[in-house]
Amino acid sequence: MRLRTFPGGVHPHDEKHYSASSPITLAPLPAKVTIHVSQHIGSPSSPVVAVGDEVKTGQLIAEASGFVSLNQHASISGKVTAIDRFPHPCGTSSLAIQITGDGEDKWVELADEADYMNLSANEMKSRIAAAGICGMGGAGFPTNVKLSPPEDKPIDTVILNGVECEPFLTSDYRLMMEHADEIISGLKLIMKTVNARQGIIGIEANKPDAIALMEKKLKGEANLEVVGLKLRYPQGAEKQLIYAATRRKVPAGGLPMAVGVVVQNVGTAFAVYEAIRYRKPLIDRIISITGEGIKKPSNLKARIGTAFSELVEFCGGASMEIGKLISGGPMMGFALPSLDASMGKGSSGLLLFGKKAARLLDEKSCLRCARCVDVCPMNLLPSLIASAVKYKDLDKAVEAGLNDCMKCGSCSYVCPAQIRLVQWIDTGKIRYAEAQRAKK
Amino acid sequence: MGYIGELFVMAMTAIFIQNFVLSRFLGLCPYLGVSKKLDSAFGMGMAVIFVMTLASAFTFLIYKYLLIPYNMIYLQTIAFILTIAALVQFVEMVIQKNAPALYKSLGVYLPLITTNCAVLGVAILNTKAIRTDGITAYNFLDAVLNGFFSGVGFTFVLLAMAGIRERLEFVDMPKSMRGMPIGLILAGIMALAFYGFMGFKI
Amino acid sequence: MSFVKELSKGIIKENPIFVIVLGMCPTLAVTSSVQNGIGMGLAATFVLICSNIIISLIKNITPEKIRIPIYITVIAAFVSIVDMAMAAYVPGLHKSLGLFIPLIVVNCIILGRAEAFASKNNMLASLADGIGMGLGFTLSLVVVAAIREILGAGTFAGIAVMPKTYEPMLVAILAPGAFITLGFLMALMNMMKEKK
Amino acid sequence: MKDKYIVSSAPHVHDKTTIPMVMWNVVIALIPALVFAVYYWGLRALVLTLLGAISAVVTEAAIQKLRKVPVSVSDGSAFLTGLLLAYNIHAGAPLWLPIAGSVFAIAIGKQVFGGLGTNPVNPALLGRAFLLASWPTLMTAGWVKPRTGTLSGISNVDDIALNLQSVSPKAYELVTGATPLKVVQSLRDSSFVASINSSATEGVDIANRIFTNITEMNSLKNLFWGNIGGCIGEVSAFALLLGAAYLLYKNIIEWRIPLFYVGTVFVLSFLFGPIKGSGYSMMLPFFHIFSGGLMLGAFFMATDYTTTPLTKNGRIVFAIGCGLLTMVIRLVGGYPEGVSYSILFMNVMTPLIDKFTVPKAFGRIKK
Amino acid sequence: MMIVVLQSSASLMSVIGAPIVIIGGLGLIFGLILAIASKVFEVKLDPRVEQIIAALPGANCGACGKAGCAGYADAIVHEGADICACAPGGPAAAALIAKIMGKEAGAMDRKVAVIHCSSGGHNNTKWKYAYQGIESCKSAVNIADGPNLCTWGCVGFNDCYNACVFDAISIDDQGLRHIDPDKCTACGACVTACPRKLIMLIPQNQHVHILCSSKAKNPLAKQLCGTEKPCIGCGLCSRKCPVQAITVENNLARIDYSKCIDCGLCATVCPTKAIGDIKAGKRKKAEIVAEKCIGCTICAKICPTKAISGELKQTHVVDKDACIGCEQCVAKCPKKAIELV
Amino acid sequence: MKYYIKLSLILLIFCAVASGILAYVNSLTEPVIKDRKAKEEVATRSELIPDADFMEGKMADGTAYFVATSKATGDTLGYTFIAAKTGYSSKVQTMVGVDKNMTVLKIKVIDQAETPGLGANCTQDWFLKQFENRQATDLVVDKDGGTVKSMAGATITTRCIATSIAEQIAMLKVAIGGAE
Ligand SMILES: Cc1cc2nc3c(=O)[nH]c(=O)nc-3n(C[C@H](O)[C@H](O)[C@H](O)COP(=O)(O)O)c2cc1C
Ligand SMILES: Cc1cc2nc3c(=O)[nH]c(=O)nc-3n(C[C@H](O)[C@H](O)[C@H](O)COP(=O)(O)O)c2cc1C
Ligand SMILES: Cc1cc2nc3c(=O)[nH]c(=O)nc-3n(C[C@H](O)[C@H](O)[C@H](O)COP(=O)(O)O)c2cc1C
Ligand SMILES: Cc1cc2nc3c(=O)[nH]c(=O)nc-3n(C[C@H](O)[C@H](O)[C@H](O)CO)c2cc1C
Ligand code: SF4
Ligand code: SF4
Ligand code: SF4
Ligand code: SF4
Ligand code: FES
Repeated sequence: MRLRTFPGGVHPHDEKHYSASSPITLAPLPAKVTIHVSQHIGSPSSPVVAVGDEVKTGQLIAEASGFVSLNQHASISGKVTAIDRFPHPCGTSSLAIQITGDGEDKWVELADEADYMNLSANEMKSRIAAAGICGMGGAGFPTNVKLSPPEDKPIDTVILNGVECEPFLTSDYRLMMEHADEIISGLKLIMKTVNARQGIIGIEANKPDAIALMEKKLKGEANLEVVGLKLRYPQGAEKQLIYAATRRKVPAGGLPMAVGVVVQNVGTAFAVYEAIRYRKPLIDRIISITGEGIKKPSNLKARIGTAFSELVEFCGGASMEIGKLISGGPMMGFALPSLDASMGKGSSGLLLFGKKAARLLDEKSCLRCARCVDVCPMNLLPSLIASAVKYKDLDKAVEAGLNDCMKCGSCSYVCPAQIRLVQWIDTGKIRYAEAQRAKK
Repeated sequence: MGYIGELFVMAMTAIFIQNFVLSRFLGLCPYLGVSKKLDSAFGMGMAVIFVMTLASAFTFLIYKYLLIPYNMIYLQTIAFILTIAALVQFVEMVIQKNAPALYKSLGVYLPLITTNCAVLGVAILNTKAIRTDGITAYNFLDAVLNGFFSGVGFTFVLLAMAGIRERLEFVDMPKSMRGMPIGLILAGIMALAFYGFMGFKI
Repeated sequence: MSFVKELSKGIIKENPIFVIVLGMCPTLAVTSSVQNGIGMGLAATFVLICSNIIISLIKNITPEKIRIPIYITVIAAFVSIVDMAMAAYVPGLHKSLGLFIPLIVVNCIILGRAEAFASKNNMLASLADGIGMGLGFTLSLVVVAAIREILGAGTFAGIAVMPKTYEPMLVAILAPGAFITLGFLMALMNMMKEKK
Repeated sequence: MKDKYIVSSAPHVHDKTTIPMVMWNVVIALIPALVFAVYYWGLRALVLTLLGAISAVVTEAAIQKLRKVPVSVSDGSAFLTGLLLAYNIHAGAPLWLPIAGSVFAIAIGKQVFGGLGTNPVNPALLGRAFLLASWPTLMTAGWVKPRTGTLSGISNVDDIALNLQSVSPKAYELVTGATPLKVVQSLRDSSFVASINSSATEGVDIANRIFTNITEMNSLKNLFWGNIGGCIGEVSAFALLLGAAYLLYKNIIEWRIPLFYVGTVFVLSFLFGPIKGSGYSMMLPFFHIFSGGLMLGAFFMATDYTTTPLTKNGRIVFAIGCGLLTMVIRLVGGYPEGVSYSILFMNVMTPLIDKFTVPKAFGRIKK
Repeated sequence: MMIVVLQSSASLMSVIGAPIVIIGGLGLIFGLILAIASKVFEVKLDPRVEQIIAALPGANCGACGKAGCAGYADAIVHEGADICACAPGGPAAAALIAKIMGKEAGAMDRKVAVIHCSSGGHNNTKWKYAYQGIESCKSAVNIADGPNLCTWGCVGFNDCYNACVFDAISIDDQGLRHIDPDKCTACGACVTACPRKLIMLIPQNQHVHILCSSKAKNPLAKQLCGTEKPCIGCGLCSRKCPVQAITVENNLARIDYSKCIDCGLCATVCPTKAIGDIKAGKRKKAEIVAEKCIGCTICAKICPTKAISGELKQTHVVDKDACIGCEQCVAKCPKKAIELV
Repeated sequence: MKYYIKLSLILLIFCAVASGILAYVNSLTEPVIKDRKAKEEVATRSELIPDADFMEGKMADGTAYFVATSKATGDTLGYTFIAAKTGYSSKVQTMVGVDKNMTVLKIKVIDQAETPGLGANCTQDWFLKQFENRQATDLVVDKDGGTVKSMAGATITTRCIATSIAEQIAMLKVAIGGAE
């Protein structure tokens, strides 16, 4: 099979060996969950319960507060014990609903629609919306919104993102290995909602068994296809994936729908399947607890809102002195100040690094080696953007591509001077946004 | 060597070998002043090319048809500078009135050029210059083109310098080096780099 | 404004080269030897003084529109006088200063002072300003020239000052040396200013 | 603080490459050339090289102390600059020459701009240009003959010498006493050809013979192995290619600049290399790419990160510009060799090249 | 004698005749052309541009980075360019331009920047985590809410210091920032630079500031604060303030500077020393000059601490211990009978 | 209208006064300059061939040469002429004295603007002395196989002087031959 790819990118060691072979395990029911009202892109959900209310598993506890927003559901049954600021999986703290469990996991009523494949597109979308599904590949964009493109932007292709190009993470991989049929059904459902002709599942070459499995399952499906992709970060980034799989270039600043494509994570497809068939809200997901610092690297199916500390404990605790905790992958994830945060709908992994692996070298001055330029998948000049931000020349930074950067981190990864290019660029984005606001 | 060859030599000499800034030390004030940003360097450069060409033409005519016939070469300085000053001021006024857009990008540099010794320099050099054969003095066309090429040479290093200085905006340079000192040192470095063109046998 | 104050400011506080940064071309071009530096400095000082005086005298009768042409005419006249006088009486120096004598006309210092000072002050002050600026200019030229000549030729004003074994660093008296020497002197000035 | 978790922005993993690793690897890649140089010219080559490198390091450390910034000489960049500077001096130079060059290269070529990564032009080459302008005699006279070969690289020099010496002592001196490119330069000069002998045709004839000998296989072999006169570092194309291969393998240099640089020189010498009136030799392009500092320049100096364009297209423009200028200087310039000046000149052009070759962001449509 | 002079002047005429005619002619032509052109091609400029051009030295040296003096003048008027960029003109020219542009800030309502936090810096911060990244407050606060425990307090990476182009902010050996009121021009650059919004511009004649922005409750506030001098919202200051200038909201006291009389009383009662009083201990006390006092009682009524006593139409006296030196009485006394000693 | 005329007249007056003054100064300095130049030329000629009278002649290209005749005897002692050629960065002019057999007696560089420290060293005595007693055929620089010792690092200037003299001698031969 010819492997496809995109220009630029880097080759970090994939480190998937820690957890790739651990099958998905059900994490124990947490005693307490904290469910954040913003786990997604868009306006925060507004709570519909009050402290003291009794809730059932799957019950709506916060509802979408606008078009681009999300429903949140209780992931265990019990009592609402607080609505306050709690540590968020991205490191900051924000408003969340805390539920103390009764240990019984009493569910709201679910269904099993036999003819789920033939529902109307609108019904499908409303079930997705009701289930509170947002993208599970990281960005967390509300899925029903993504699946409702404007009339003039027809979608012909749905790409399932099974790339999982971030080192360490294996949750999508395990999901593909263990729930291939559900994922394929999810893909078909998504294609129905947007009326697409073609479905593609993109998988990186370091998961040959997943490629083989999917190919076997898709045999005979004329409009569905598996695309093998070269091992290269950030193969999973939307625009790069679309380019690799279809040679279409999403215009800068534009959305995939501009080229008739929708990209969804395989986990999202799985959730879509469950939501449409069983009307099951998104209350759990697969998360990889891995890294050199954990005793038993695992892939857990855990309830949204479970504290990271509980998950770590379930995986046997730390195996060495921990230097860094990362929520998400090592290239784009967030370092956490403590294990107090709880997992969200986008939490694909929790990494534990030892002291040595945690330490980064100090930033030196840029020697213009152009490595960052060579690897930037967006074809930008990262070193120039960063220094323009550093020396407060935002115009230059924008000229060099400040707003086109997707913060994939490839440039920082290769920089021999250890310049925190992404952090500078991010600072620039913040300053730029501030300046724009000030102008208005 | 035909006239084209002659012009080639003239151009190479003016741009690379005897560059006005790096080798003849002419026009340094605007060179150091207006080389901080590429945009303004470009505007300045274009204005200099324009004025140097025009000034070469006028001064050459005055030299040839007024000063020489009346044996008044000693009045060269005063006649030339008067011509240049009036010319620049006139051109400036015309542009400002009739082409405001052009004035915005180019005209604003004009007053800076009156007191730019490169213009007077080229006018005087034109009266002394000889062709490659070592005997023939410049004729009118030679003089005009020499003015043009000299201006191009000036613009060329001005742009290169501006490019470097824009880049240097983004480095941690010792504070005392910022501004004029680094501008001068860069000029020195460029002069060294341009030595590669020395001794060309064209 | 005291006469002495106007006179002395040009030497350090408002030194035309190091502080005001004007008249770079002759500064760089003629400072390959101390003699040239002095010659140029004095020639420019003469023009500066004379034109300052005249311009301060005529400042009230010059219409705004043709102010610059008039100033330039006055300056050019003095420059031509210097030019001719030097050709007649110090031909050697005249030759080595070459093109840069007529170029005193456009030396930014002179027109700069005419505009900035003489056209706004009385004759006595302008005289003082002219002397001060001229001396400041000359002094700076000598400093630059001394460094370049000693390094580049091993001599000071033509007198050998370096040991016999010294291989003169030619570049110092060539164009790059001119730029770099002046660059460093200015950096030094900056450093001293910062210290204060 | 110690017991706290480390928190930083993403990415949290990093490539192993660091600045010192890059620099010291380049130093390693340059060692074969030094070994060859010492073999051909003796220990003096080593002494000069060490003097250059050490004085560069000392200068950098001293200036950083004065500037009150961290002393970063262990990153090897100053050492590399000193090394490359010394490689650009011939083995017969006085011992203080590399020191003077290194001090200038580091002080004015690098530290005035703020140190590593800030300098607009290649410090080592700037140092060389400075030496060449300051002490042209010392830099261009006194080439040392290699232990086994001849200064000009003409292998069968004895054959032609026999009859040359009687016909034209001048021509004899030329083939035995000057670097290969200097020989070619002199052959280009009609006044030289005339001076070989009063009879111009005979002069041309002798010039032709010398020229043919230069492009003979044996002479090219000498060029390749370094059995010729030249600067310390440009001795052997073989040794330099060995080091270059290492750097390419280690991903430290990128292929574009060397390929386009050498390629341009190859093509241009193929087209314009022949000398008026003399025969044409298919070997001429090889003569041009193996002689002088081209290999050293194309692989080690035109690839210097700091002073070359950031963008890929920019690097191609840069390399072609270098090749073009090198050949122009070799063919019509005042110097027999043009590698260092062409790289310096293109360094000066680099910001402009960068400006006009900014890549189009992914998905951006040309305006 | 006469003849010699005449003769020589005759020969002189022959020498200088032609030049005078020719160069004079040139002058005439140019003058005419320029004069006509100046009318024909006249363009009205912003009068301020003309004025600034006149104020500038006219050296057209380009040191300002603009194209000559006219270009610079234009840039000042139309692009708001820095008025101090003219090297030849120096401060004198800058002052003139300032006058033309009306940029002079009245001394009356001069404001200076004040940092409302006493912590920050490497030695004065309690850390939440070991931060590894660029030293920029703006960037650091976006990573896990900032590296310092107090999410309201100063991060200490000196964004404000780097933003100030007037060198008004200095850093002491504790790593703390201080703003020099004399150098501060109230440009506000630091205010926008600070991601924690700790910096405010406050009238220069106010010397009492609440040096904390923490909205945490008491025990927590102290645990979080690097200097352990946080405002705990106890309200003592608010109660003490004679003019009710202080309000406490969200566990944080705020001074309303339109009311504050700069007496410094609040600072004396703050249990955590969260209120900074620059004039503390340096305030002079009021003294009534007996001869001038007419006993109008105005001062006694106005004194916030009731330190002045006296009967109507009787000479009043100040209780030195009670006087806080707020100077309220001095301003109000109709007879100027109160002095500060 | 009055305004225009006023402006023009003012400029006219300034120009006229300035040029008048200059013309006057020039009338004073010009003779001095001419005189000095002439004297210098004569002095240089006499330096090259002492105790001689000089008589001007013209070569084919219009440049002048001078025949030196002994003041004492009236015999032809030799010739002087100016040889000029572009050197490194300027036209180098050398005044040359030759005897009747075209052997160089003495030379003097009268004008050059070569690089200080390099080509400009051509005015030094040791350099000029070596040209004495040479025939045109001997005027070949050591680098080109001849015996004229070149200045270190400045062969171009050296070569320029040597060849310009050789070429000019050839011209002179023609000129004299033609005269005879
Ligand atoms: C404001 C906004 C609007 C979006 N609208 C759409 C949309 O209409 N259709 C769609 O397919 N995706 C839409 N997206 C989702 C993006 O295409 C993309 O999937 C999301 O930003 C996450 O991608 P990433 O993880 O590659 O960054 C939108 C995203 C944002 C931020
Ligand atoms: C640098 C980068 C790398 C990414 N890698 C992956 C990945 O490996 N797998 C994935 O599913 N999404 C990845 N994403 C997110 C995708 O761009 C995109 O948002 C997602 O596939 C959309 O699906 P979702 O809305 O179902 O999450 C990445 C995004 C970026 C910016
Ligand atoms: C800046 C500079 C100025 C030079 N000036 C002269 C000069 O005036 N005269 C001259 O003959 N050579 C001059 N040269 C040297 C020539 O470039 C060339 O190297 C030399 O003439 C060749 O001499 P060689 O055959 O002894 O190597 C100069 C070189 C440089 C770098
Ligand atoms: C591939 C490579 C080539 C280099 N070439 C040079 C060189 O030619 N001259 C030099 O001074 N430094 C060279 N350096 C070292 C370093 O980049 C140089 O000193 C910087 O220009 C200093 O800012 C090189 C470094 C690398 C990695
Ligand atoms: S600049 Fe942005 S898009 Fe490019 S490599 Fe860096 S983080 Fe990725
Ligand atoms: S990778 Fe780092 S050192 Fe290299 S150019 Fe980019 S920022 Fe500079
Ligand atoms: S940045 Fe502005 S407001 Fe802040 S301290 Fe400096 S001068 Fe004052
Ligand atoms: S900008 Fe704000 S947070 Fe940063 S150091 Fe200054 S006061 Fe502290
Ligand atoms: S002296 Fe100012 S430009 Fe030449």
